[in-house]
Amino acid sequence: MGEAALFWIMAPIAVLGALGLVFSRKAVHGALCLAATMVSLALFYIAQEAPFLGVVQIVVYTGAIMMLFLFVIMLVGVDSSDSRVETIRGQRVAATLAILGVVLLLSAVTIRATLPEEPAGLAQASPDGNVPAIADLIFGTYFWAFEVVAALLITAAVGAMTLTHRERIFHRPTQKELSIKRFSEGPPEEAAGLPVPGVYARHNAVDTPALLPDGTPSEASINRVLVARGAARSSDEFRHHPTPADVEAAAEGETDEPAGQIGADDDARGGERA
Amino acid sequence: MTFPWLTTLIALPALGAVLTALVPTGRGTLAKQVATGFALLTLVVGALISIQYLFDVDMGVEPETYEWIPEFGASWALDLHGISLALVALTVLATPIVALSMWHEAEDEKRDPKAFFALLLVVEALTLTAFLSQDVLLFYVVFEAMLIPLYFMIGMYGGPQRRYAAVKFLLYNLVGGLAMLAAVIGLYVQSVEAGDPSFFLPDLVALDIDTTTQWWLFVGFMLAFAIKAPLWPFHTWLPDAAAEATPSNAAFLSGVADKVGTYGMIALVLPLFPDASRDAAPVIVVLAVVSIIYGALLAIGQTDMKRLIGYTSISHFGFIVLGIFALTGQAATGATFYMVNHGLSTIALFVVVGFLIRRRGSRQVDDFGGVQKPAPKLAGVFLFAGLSGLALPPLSTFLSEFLVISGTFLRYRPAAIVATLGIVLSALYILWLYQRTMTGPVRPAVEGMPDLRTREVAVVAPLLALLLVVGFFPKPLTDAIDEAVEPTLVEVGVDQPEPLAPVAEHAEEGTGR
Amino acid sequence: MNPTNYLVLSVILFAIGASGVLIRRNALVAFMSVELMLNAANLAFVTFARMHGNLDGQIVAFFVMVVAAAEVVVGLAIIVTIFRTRRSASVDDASLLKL
Amino acid sequence: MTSTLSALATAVATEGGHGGGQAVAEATGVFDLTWLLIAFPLLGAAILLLGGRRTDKVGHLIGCAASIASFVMGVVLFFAMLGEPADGRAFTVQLWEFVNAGGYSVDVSLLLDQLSISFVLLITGVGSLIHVYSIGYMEHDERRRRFFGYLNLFVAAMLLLVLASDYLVLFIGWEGVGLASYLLIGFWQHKNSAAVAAKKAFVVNRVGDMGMVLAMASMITVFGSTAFDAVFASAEGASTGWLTAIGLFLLLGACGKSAQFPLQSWLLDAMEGPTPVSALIHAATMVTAGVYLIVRSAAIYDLAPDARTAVVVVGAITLLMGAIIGCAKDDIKKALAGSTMSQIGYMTLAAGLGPAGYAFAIFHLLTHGFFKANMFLGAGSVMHGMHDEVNMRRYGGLRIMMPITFVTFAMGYLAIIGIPPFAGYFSKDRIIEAAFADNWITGLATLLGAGITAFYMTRLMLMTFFGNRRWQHSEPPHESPSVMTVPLIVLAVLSVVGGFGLLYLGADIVDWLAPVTGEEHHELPMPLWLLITITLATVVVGVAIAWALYGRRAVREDVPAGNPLTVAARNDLYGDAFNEAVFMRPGQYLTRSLVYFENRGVDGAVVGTATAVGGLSGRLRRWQTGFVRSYAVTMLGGVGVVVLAMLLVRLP
Repeated sequence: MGEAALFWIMAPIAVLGALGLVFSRKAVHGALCLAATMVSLALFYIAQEAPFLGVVQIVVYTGAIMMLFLFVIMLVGVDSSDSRVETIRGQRVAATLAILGVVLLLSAVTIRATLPEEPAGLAQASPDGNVPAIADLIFGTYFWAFEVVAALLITAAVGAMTLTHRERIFHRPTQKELSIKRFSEGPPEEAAGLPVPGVYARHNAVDTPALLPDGTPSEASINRVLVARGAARSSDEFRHHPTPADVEAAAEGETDEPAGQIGADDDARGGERA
Repeated sequence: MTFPWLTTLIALPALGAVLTALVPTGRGTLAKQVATGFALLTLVVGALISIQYLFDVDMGVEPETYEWIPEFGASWALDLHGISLALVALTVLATPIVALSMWHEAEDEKRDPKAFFALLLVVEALTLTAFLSQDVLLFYVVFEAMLIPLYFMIGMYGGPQRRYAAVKFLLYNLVGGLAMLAAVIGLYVQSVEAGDPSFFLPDLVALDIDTTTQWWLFVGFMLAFAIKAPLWPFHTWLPDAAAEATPSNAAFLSGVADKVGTYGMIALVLPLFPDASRDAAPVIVVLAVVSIIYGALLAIGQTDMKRLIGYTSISHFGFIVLGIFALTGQAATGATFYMVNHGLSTIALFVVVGFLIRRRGSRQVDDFGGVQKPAPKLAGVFLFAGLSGLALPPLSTFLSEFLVISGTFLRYRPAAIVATLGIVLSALYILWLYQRTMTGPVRPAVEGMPDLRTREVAVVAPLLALLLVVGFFPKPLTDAIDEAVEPTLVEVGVDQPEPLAPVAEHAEEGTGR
Repeated sequence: MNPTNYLVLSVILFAIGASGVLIRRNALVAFMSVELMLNAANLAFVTFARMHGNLDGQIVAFFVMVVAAAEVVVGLAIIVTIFRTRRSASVDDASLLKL
Repeated sequence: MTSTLSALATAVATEGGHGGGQAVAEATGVFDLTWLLIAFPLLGAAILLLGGRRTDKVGHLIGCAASIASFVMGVVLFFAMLGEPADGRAFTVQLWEFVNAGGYSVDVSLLLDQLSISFVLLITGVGSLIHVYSIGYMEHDERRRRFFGYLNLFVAAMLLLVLASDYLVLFIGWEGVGLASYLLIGFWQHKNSAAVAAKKAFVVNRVGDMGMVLAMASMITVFGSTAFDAVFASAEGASTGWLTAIGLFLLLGACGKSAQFPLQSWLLDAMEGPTPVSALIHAATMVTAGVYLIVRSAAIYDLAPDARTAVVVVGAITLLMGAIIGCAKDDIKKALAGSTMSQIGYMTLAAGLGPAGYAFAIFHLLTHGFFKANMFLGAGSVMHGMHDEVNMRRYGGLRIMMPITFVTFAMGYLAIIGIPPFAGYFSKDRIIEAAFADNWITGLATLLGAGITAFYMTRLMLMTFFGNRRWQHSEPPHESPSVMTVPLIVLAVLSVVGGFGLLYLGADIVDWLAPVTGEEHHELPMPLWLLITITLATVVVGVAIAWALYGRRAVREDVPAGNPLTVAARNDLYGDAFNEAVFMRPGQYLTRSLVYFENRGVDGAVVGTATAVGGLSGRLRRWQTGFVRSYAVTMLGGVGVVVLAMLLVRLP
């Protein structure tokens, strides 16, 4: 009874999470939805007498793999979101047909199959509990596979490092050299270093430009990569646009926070990626 | 244990190929000398081996069998019998001659001669293996492997259309090889079903295969050999290859390497599939006759000399196949003998035409005329080679052609009569070619054409001398062939047609019957 | 409760994952959809293990997880590399593998 | 072995009376050296052809020496043979075993008997004379050495032909003379016409060779052998159908070599060769090989009356054809060539008459060898003096300038038209008698032939040596040097006494040949004197007509239009036109269309398949978009198919 309740509560969550993955426009939202699905799956595992797998699911999948995804998403751009326009002709139709077909067939298989009404249970298979039983199998019957998988993991790790490693072709300038270069070549106002993002602004996030003492936002305070990616907030929204009220206030000798189009929709600001 | 003569015979050119390939680049002459040296060494060993069979001197040549893939019953099994002897002799003889004749061909194409000569030796080793092999799998492997060096030889060193010709050659022969692979596997399955998995030829010959299966396997093998040989209508790769490959390469290809096809017919197809061979013989005979006439007519219509010779080869291969499938002693002996003679004659023709082409820089018949005036020796040699091509007695080609025709006449009279037309057509294409290139007023372009050089004489003289000597004294060779052919025909289960009005009993001795 | 429900859920999740692979162009999302499909399969394995009283299903699920981990590591590394050179994480942009 | 064989052969000879039936003995003593006959000229040819320029100076002497040595050897053998008893004059010389394949074996062995020694003497005798003559005739040719090499090659091959004791070995000689003929017709290779004529001769001969090859194949089928003794000994056991077939095949071969209808077309063109060649090969020896073949195969023809009839018909047609062509030709050599055709037609006809005619065929062959060689050499001498002019309309009145040539030529002329007691009278008259004895039609054909012969030879004589002088050279014609006239004189003497001598001095040629050819006496339908009178009257009429047309009136220098028959005769009775229309043109068309068919059809099918596959691949590769998601759809579709398949298979 308890299991049924668990199932009927968690299954919709899992499905919703999955749908969320597919339909969210931002990868980061999708990742979070997937994490939800995975957690619910972990609960199902535990409910189905597989506590070890349930824990592994949470630790490895939700904990490690999803984190890895999130890191990469951040690397690639947390804000970027997809266009919904399909570019490959006939892809949607073909995909829909294929998925429908597979769903139909799999359902047909599942429904037609003569499966036991009541599960046999694992009590017999794991007399000493789940974990020792699995350990028996992994280090017994499946020892060879386990070792191969271990090798695979190592290889994958090495592979990932090789893939992402970049050979340095040019001499990397030392701090001293950079400093000399700043003084000799750069504009004098940057000699002491670029302004740090978020300083004096309303947010201290990296995508928010710093405000210079005179209240104007500094483009130079934002990382070039973010600008290039379109992930930085426009400096325009922080610029002071004097309104009649401001002028009036200025006349009163009061200074107020610079007014801008604060609170505009994040999505609207995010660079559309074709 | 006796000395492994046969393996040595194969190993020598293979070793030569490796050593030639190891010669440092830029030392072209050294590579050529190494290659030619090994070809000559092989010739010496081949000659020693031949002596045992031709003149009954015991040289200690024995069949050799070493394990290769015991799980499949495949072995490195070599043996020499009359049929293979003839072809081995041809191969070992032709290789040094071809090597000498292609001395400058690689440089003409601005390429390193090293690879050319090494490949030639590789082909020689593979061809020898094919002729000596007593193991069907081994035969198949070398049959296919031979394509690769030949492909490179055509594709790297030929004329302007060489890539096309090489690919065509490769694809045609691969198609045949595929069919043969299926049939080889099928044959193996038969031997497995019989309880003794083996690729050893005598074992397979001893199998009792039902007729339907024989037919399928026959078609598989025959397709490969008909393409290789080449038989009408699977022939169109040969004119292209002959025209585009260098003359010496074309000579080796159609003179020696293609003989693997006809050798396969007589040494593998007939004994392995006697029932199917018997049943299919009329069809093959018709195809062969079509080849003879068709090849000859097309040769008449060619304007490119090498292509012309390519078509004459198709005609001659028609005679060989006709002789094999006439299933009489004379015809089969004649056909095998024909393989040797056609080899000598075609090599001579190609090589001489090669000399001509090299001098004038053109393959077109119309670009020549009156060559006999500036280069009488060249013209004489050309005529001699041509006469061997039209089977003029007493050149050895005549006897083989006559044996094929008369042997066919015993069984398939209309076919033999139509095939006889070939002797008229062959006179036409050869003499017309001679007339248009060698006689008549001297063309300005051929004026001052140099006559044969010493090296060139050394290339051609042995061929022509052999054609003449074998033509006068063919008996040692034909006896060896005849001995080997007879069991094959017994295996096929055909009777030699008896004379209708035999010579009276006591007169028989007098005629040697 | 009838364990078939788990299987149906597994089918649904698998289908959703598949549709994600087919429809989404963002390499990361497509990749996550693949993970979803693997998870759906894992659910089926675990369910079968329980249904038949045989632990082998769980072992397979375990190996799937491990292999998935390896796959993710390499896959993400590839995505990062591609992103570095092409400034794009769209699977459609990497379409050079054709004649 | 030999004794039983000869016993059998003797038995056959006595019982059946067929030819080829005399005892054949293993050669001993001097006969063992028969092979030297062939070896001398062969060695000469080898020295001359392989020796290169070193032998340029003495080449002609070596050539003559080789031929004369062979002649001397022939004479020695002849006298040795005379010393043997009449029924023991045939010898075989076993040289080596040639081949043994599938039960068919051939030995290279020589058969020396009355027939072959006759030929040996003719070939080496006339051959030697012509060798000597050529020294003068070819004096200014820079390739004279090679010419003598070819002549020696020819003599060797021709001797092998007549000495062979096996059809296959005979065929080797047969083709050897064909080769020599090819080389010599095309000797002046720089002339296109010569090269074309040479090729034509060879190819037409090859058509005849088809017959030879098929005849030998038939012999192997029927007798299992091609050796003379084996074939002749068992010919009786073979069916008439097969024998007729063999006879017809042999006839085809003979037609090719002897320029008989329908393979006559090459002989006229063969006159492109140097004149000594025309004399030796295309008049005296090689072209008679067909007659030799038929006579040698007497045992077969005796048993195949249908084949014999065919031989007679071919002979009769050629005899008249050649004569008619000879009437219209203005080229002296071509007129003589037509005459040669005609005379060989006589021989063929005689050979076709069976045992009644074989000996006469050979008899006429020998006398013809003398007088025709004589006339050809005479013509050569005329041409030599006339600066290689061959058109008789440019000759005239040469009897004064070239007395020796004129007299010797006149001997030949009288011999060929059959004036007694010149050689041709004896031999030709015998053939006419035999023809009448056989049947009227054949007899009339020979008679008519004799009349036409008289006409055209008189015409030739008159146009060349009599009448007005029509030559326009600055230097007048001169007599040839003695190296050329001596052979002419010898041959003229032979033309005079040859016939009488062969018939009445020593042994009768008919009796001499009887052991080989058999003998049969015929009954004439009329008294002999009447026939001789009629024949001579016909000859006189022919001479008279020619005199009326060419002797009394001046010969025109331009070619008159002539009646249709003349025009046809000038065009070789349209033999070449027929060949061109029926064989050459369709052949060319066939070749061209086959080349087209090969390129478009056979190769086109292959290339087309390749192109189709390529095109299909081009279409199919569009599926390879490079888009991973498209591939994924396909994969999923594949999964669906697999599941579906499993579902269907598992469906209860």
